[in-house]
Amino acid sequence: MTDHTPALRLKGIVKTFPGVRALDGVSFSVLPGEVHALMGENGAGKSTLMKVLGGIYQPDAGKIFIEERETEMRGPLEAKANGVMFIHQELSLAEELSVAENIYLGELPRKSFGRVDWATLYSRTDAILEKLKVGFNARTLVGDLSIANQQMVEIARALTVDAKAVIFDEPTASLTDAEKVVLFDVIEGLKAQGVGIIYISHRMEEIFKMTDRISVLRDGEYRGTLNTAETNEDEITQMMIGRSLDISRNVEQVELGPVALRVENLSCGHLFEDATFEVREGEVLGFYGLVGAGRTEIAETLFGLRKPTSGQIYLKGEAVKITSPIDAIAKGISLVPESRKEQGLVLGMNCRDNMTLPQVADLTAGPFVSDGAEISIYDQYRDRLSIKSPSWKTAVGNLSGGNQQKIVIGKWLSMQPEVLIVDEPTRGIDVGSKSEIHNLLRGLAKQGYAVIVISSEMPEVLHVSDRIVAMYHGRIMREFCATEVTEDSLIQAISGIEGTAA
Amino acid sequence: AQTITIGITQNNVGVDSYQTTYEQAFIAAAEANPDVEVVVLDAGGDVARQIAQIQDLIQQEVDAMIIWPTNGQAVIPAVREAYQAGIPVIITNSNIAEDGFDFVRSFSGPDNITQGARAAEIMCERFTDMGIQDEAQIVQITGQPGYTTAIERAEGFEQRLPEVCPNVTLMESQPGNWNREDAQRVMEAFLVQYDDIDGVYSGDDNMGVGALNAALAAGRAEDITFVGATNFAVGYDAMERGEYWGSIYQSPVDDAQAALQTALDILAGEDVPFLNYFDTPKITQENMGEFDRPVF
Amino acid sequence: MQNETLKRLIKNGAIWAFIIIQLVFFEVAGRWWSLSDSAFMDLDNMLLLLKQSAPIGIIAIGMTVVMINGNIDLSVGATYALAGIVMLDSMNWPFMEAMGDAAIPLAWLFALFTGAILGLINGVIVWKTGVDAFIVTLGAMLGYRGLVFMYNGENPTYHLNWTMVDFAEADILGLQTPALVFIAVVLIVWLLMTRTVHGRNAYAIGDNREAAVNAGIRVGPHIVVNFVLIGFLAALSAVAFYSGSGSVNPNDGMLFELWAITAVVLGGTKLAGGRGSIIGTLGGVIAIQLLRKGLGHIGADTETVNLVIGTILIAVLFLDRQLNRKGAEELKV
Amino acid sequence: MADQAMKSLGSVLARQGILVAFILFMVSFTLWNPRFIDVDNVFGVIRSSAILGIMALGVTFVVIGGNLDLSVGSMLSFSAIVVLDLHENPAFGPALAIPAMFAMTLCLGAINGFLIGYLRLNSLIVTLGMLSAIHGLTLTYSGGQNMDIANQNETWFDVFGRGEALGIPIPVLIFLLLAAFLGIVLAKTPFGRKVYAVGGNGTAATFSGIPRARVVFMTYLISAFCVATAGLIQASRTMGAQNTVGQGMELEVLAAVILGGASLLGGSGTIFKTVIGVLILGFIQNGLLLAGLEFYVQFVVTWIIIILAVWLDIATKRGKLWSPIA
Ligand SMILES: Nc1ncnc2c1ncn2[C@@H]1O[C@H](COP(=O)(O)OP(=O)(O)OP(=O)(O)O)[C@@H](O)[C@H]1O
Ligand SMILES: Nc1ncnc2c1ncn2[C@@H]1O[C@H](COP(=O)(O)OP(=O)(O)OP(=O)(O)O)[C@@H](O)[C@H]1O
Ligand SMILES: O[C@@H]1[C@@H](O)[C@H](O)OC[C@H]1O
Ligand SMILES: [Mg+2]
Ligand SMILES: [Mg+2]
Repeated sequence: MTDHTPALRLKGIVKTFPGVRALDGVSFSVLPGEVHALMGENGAGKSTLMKVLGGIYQPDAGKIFIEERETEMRGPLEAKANGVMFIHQELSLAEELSVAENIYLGELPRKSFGRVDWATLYSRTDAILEKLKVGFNARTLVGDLSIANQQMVEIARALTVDAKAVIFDEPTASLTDAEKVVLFDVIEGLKAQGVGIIYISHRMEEIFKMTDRISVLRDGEYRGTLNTAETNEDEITQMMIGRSLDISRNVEQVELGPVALRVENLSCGHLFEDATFEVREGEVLGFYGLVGAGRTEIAETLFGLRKPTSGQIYLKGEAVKITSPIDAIAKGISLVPESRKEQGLVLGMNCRDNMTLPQVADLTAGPFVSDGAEISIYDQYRDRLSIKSPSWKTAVGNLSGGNQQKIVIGKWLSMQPEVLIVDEPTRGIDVGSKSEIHNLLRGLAKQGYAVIVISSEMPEVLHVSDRIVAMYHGRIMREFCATEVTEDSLIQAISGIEGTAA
Repeated sequence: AQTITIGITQNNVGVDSYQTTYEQAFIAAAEANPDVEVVVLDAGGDVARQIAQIQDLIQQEVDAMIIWPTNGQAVIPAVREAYQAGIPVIITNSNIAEDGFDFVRSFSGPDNITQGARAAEIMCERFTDMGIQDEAQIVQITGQPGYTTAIERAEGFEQRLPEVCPNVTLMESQPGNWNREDAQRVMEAFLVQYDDIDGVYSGDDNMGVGALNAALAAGRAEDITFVGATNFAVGYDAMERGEYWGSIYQSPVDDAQAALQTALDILAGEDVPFLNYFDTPKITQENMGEFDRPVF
Repeated sequence: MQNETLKRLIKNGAIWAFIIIQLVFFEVAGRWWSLSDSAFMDLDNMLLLLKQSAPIGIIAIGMTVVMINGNIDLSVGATYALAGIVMLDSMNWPFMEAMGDAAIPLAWLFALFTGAILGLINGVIVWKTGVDAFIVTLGAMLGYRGLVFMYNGENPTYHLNWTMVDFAEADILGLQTPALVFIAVVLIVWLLMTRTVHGRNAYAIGDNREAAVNAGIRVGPHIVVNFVLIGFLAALSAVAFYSGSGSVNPNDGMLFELWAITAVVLGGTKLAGGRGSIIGTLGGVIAIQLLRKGLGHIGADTETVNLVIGTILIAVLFLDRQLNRKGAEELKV
Repeated sequence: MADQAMKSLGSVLARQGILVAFILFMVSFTLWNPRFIDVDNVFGVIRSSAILGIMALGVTFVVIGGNLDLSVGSMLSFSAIVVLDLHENPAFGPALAIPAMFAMTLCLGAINGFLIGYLRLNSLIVTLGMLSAIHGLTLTYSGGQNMDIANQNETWFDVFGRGEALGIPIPVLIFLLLAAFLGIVLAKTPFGRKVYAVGGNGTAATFSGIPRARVVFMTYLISAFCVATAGLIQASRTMGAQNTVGQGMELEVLAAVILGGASLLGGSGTIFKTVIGVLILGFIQNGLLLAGLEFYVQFVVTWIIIILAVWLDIATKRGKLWSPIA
């Protein structure tokens, strides 16, 4: 960091949406060769700021400087031309196209007559993929990739041009540890080339591991910049949410009730095989594994979305068949699904209606849906989960990613289930809300609910679970007691190194 | 005797009962003759499809071909192909354009220009009887735009009317697409627009009855003389009730039988007139007793 | 790679399987029911089939591009008629008449130009107003039809020129001009969609418009180009057809849009955009034309033809779904 | 206070671009030809729009549920032909003909619903196939003949199409009552909410325990019910029908629904807006006819009005005249 001309400087950026002042005069700068974290609560304006920088939104006021040259970003292409690369928070890929076409979208290499130069395209792409050490090639269709691999395709875009600045908006939200390591290598590489990097994440350990400085936004306002080496989690949290958090593990032992759910030798084709486990009332059972390990599929089967090929499910000791989500809901099971956009929300529908959707038929006065009943449920969970939305009438699609996730959680909590399954519950959620959600899950257990938490974040499983089930390739490898487990043994179990099934 | 195969491509079966009855009569007539086999195709009103069907019939090497043109000009080149393949072609119901006459052996069907002219005469006679031949105002509802029959009837009517009743004004024409509902809607607007309507000429009775319905609903049917064409059963019944004045009697059965007979005569080597019109007389409330109720 | 190709083939296989079933069925059934002695699967008959497929086929190819792009064009039937009218009517203009047969190519150019302009109008409206293509072209379906009628009232537009007819009926290896034009269009547009940047971007835009915008593709002009293309192709279809028929009914081309869309969807193109293939559309077009032809061959009557065509459309869709099922492990959504 | 009212009126109008377009349009036509706003004419237009309008009500459900229904036109022909035929059948008579026709039409709707809801086949192709198949069915049923009521003066059947109550034509009354009823169903009941959810995001709806297949199935039943009602009015209005009465109406119906602002992608639209869409189309047709324009000039003007109306609608929503697409 010898060069002190910022790679990028923002000055007084303002951006409003109907009813929301998303950015209110934000200024900060990024030096070449620096990894600069941008932090803030859900809805603080991080993505919006980056979209302004990436030419996707036009600011209402403010200036952008690239290497101290004032630059107007009238479109994404112009941003790219000015050396700004943008890795989006929400996947921004065309599933029917190949990996190579996606990576070079908008600037496919050409031959005469506008033909695509496939040879160049594939060789360049394969070179990039090699650096990323991924298990697919340039010709694979993006639609055939797992979410995590799709995220890697997004990341690969950062390496296509000689960027002056690269923006990563929550790149790790759906990556596992192994892929994260690769991503961090990529970032180190860029950094070494003198690229300025903006890194958005809600994961403190990444922030402290990867970044040089941290800028904080709060309610669309710039709150200041800190040197990573000179600060701590508490200080940042203070800046972000105006208070400190008690993030110590809530190990308070509760009296466990009877077995709420028991699964015996459950299989669904090769997606998962021979799963046997149980969860008791008052208990949080964590499921940990690599992406693709089959955890989601188990959850989907329990929720009646997949038909098991063999095995048995017991609820409160009684053998049951769960044939559909309706059936599952009637039997007291709730599932917070993995993908909020596809499975969790009707994006065009307002916040309240989304939240009450599974129980709308019960919230009636006569034949009609009761406005009052709905609003009271919405208000209750909005407060409980501190959801930030201009009003209940706002379309969910206009909320920030984290607040969308909270709507999904609220939707299923409000069902007051006996067994609550949450799949990657805090993906994209800010630290404050994350700890709220963790507390909430623990609190639910305390009230006697049985909770299953699927997560790819080790700290999260360690933090909330009483017991942890480790999965590898569709099989349950081991079961751990959360208070005794070590990180090493967990990693071994989910990598298939330890071959003994529990 | 050796069986002969005759192919027909019809205009648009099912669009109204005239066409359906034609098809049924045609098949019945063919079945009655042990020496004849028929291939019956329906163009569904689509020119491209009809041309494809003509080509298919050539491909199938039929002995003679009958065409009820969807467009009397567009089929000419396809008819030439049939001619070049040595297949005699008979046009039915509505004629093709003169450029195609060289490739066609005969036309069999009604004379639609005359029909239009006769309708004008019916209308005019009625007005004269009522003594309003010098001030009457009328509107016209035409058939499917672009379709030869529709055009010819309108043409015949519009030419003849000033000859017989020079002072009757034709205020406006709108198409009713051979469709009762469309005609009814058009008439409703006419009724709002014009306070004084003395007569309505419709390209066929189906539409005429639609116009009548609209006038009945507006309580103005009594003042209006309705004249149509192709006396459908609905038109005949309305005439019987005294609500509808007159029409042109045209039988699809005659039409179909004439077409088949023309084809057979040609194949038998007989001399057949090139324009083989069958008669379509005037029918009004006054002489309707002389006619049977139409079956369609 | 091999495996992928096979997978794609099976995925898009329903339509070809259906074509083969039809061929066999009509051949066999034809022997029982047909009055003619000629075989159905006769080479000449198959060549004729291609020619007969051309009017809708050429339009369907354009529709594939527009639909892959995530749009739709309901105005093609009217564009087809209007282009036909311009072509035939222009030959009656004094200076064109003076040129004799040399006016023919000029008349074609006028028609193609008309089509391109009508497409351009649709495209620009879609781009600039942001009104959905469905509505824009639904409106244009009416509006362009109105222009058709304005041109010549309710009368057909007519110009019979035997040189032009002879050209339209000329053949190479038994393939008449419309069939050749159709094949050429299939080939060129197939290359466009699989090999060129424009084609690949069309997929990207249809698949995920936001991603395409974010990647800096100029989505608006891109969409306009595709509308110009389909307008041009609708006109080309008119050129190929009306050169051989010489007269345009003002109602011509009605329902073409629905048949073209049907062929495209049967050929595996996704209505929402992003996926589709030109070759699949070729299959869809042939399948529909074959069905009509075959039903005529075995002497089915009007009501049966309607019933069967309807049922078959649904059956093909069902077959396609069965072929693309993921099996018992599938998520039940 | 008045200021407040104006302000909230302003904000309502800003969100209802289509309503604004409608009002603008009505005013300019009235200035052109005062007969346009004549009570008789207004009722006349609504009466002749009623058939299209009732069909559009049903299709609104289908479209919000994320599907299309192109079979409504040929289904209308079917129901009109059937009810007329049964009416003439001494074993039925009008009182039995009507429920029997409803039952048969609902069966067709159930086929649509089964194929699209339960088998998850593409609705465009299924209903296009049904368009053709139902036409074949109708022709088979009628033998291709027109159906007419012979003794028109001896039946009360004409009440649905030609009758009046309280000075209001019965078709108008049925249209408005059905619109009010279905509007409430859609906006206020759990079922309505489910239709929006299924159309907005079917997967998420399934994950929320909504029986997606059944909801879609129901939308097609509703559509068929509306078609049957429209067919009844149609048959009664013309006291007879051709096999092609409804031909081509599918796109007109869809145009009305879309013009009202329902998205073809599903998940949005309201009955009220559909009614506005229907009225706009009806009044355009009528106004241009009254203006004495050739029908083809009407086509061109309709084109322009449709696009301007929808443009105005979305421009007010996004707060910008021109689309932001690059
Ligand atoms: N297109 C939009 N229309 C309306 N409001 C929007 C839009 N995009 C964002 N907002 C609002 O702007 C604010 C900032 O959102 P943004 O997505 O920038 O948050 P974020 O900091 O990225 O949050 P997260 O950590 O949850 O991703 C939020 O209140 C959000 O609801
Ligand atoms: N190794 C593999 N072999 C076959 N299919 C795989 C494999 N890995 C992933 N998949 C499939 O790809 C999809 C990717 O899903 P995703 O990445 O969300 O994993 P997942 O199974 O949900 O992971 P987890 O259960 O750990 O959350 C899975 O549904 C699975 O069917
Ligand atoms: O009704 C029409 C009849 O009058 C004409 O002769 O042929 C076509 C029919 O549709
Ligand atoms: Mg964000
Ligand atoms: Mg998962």
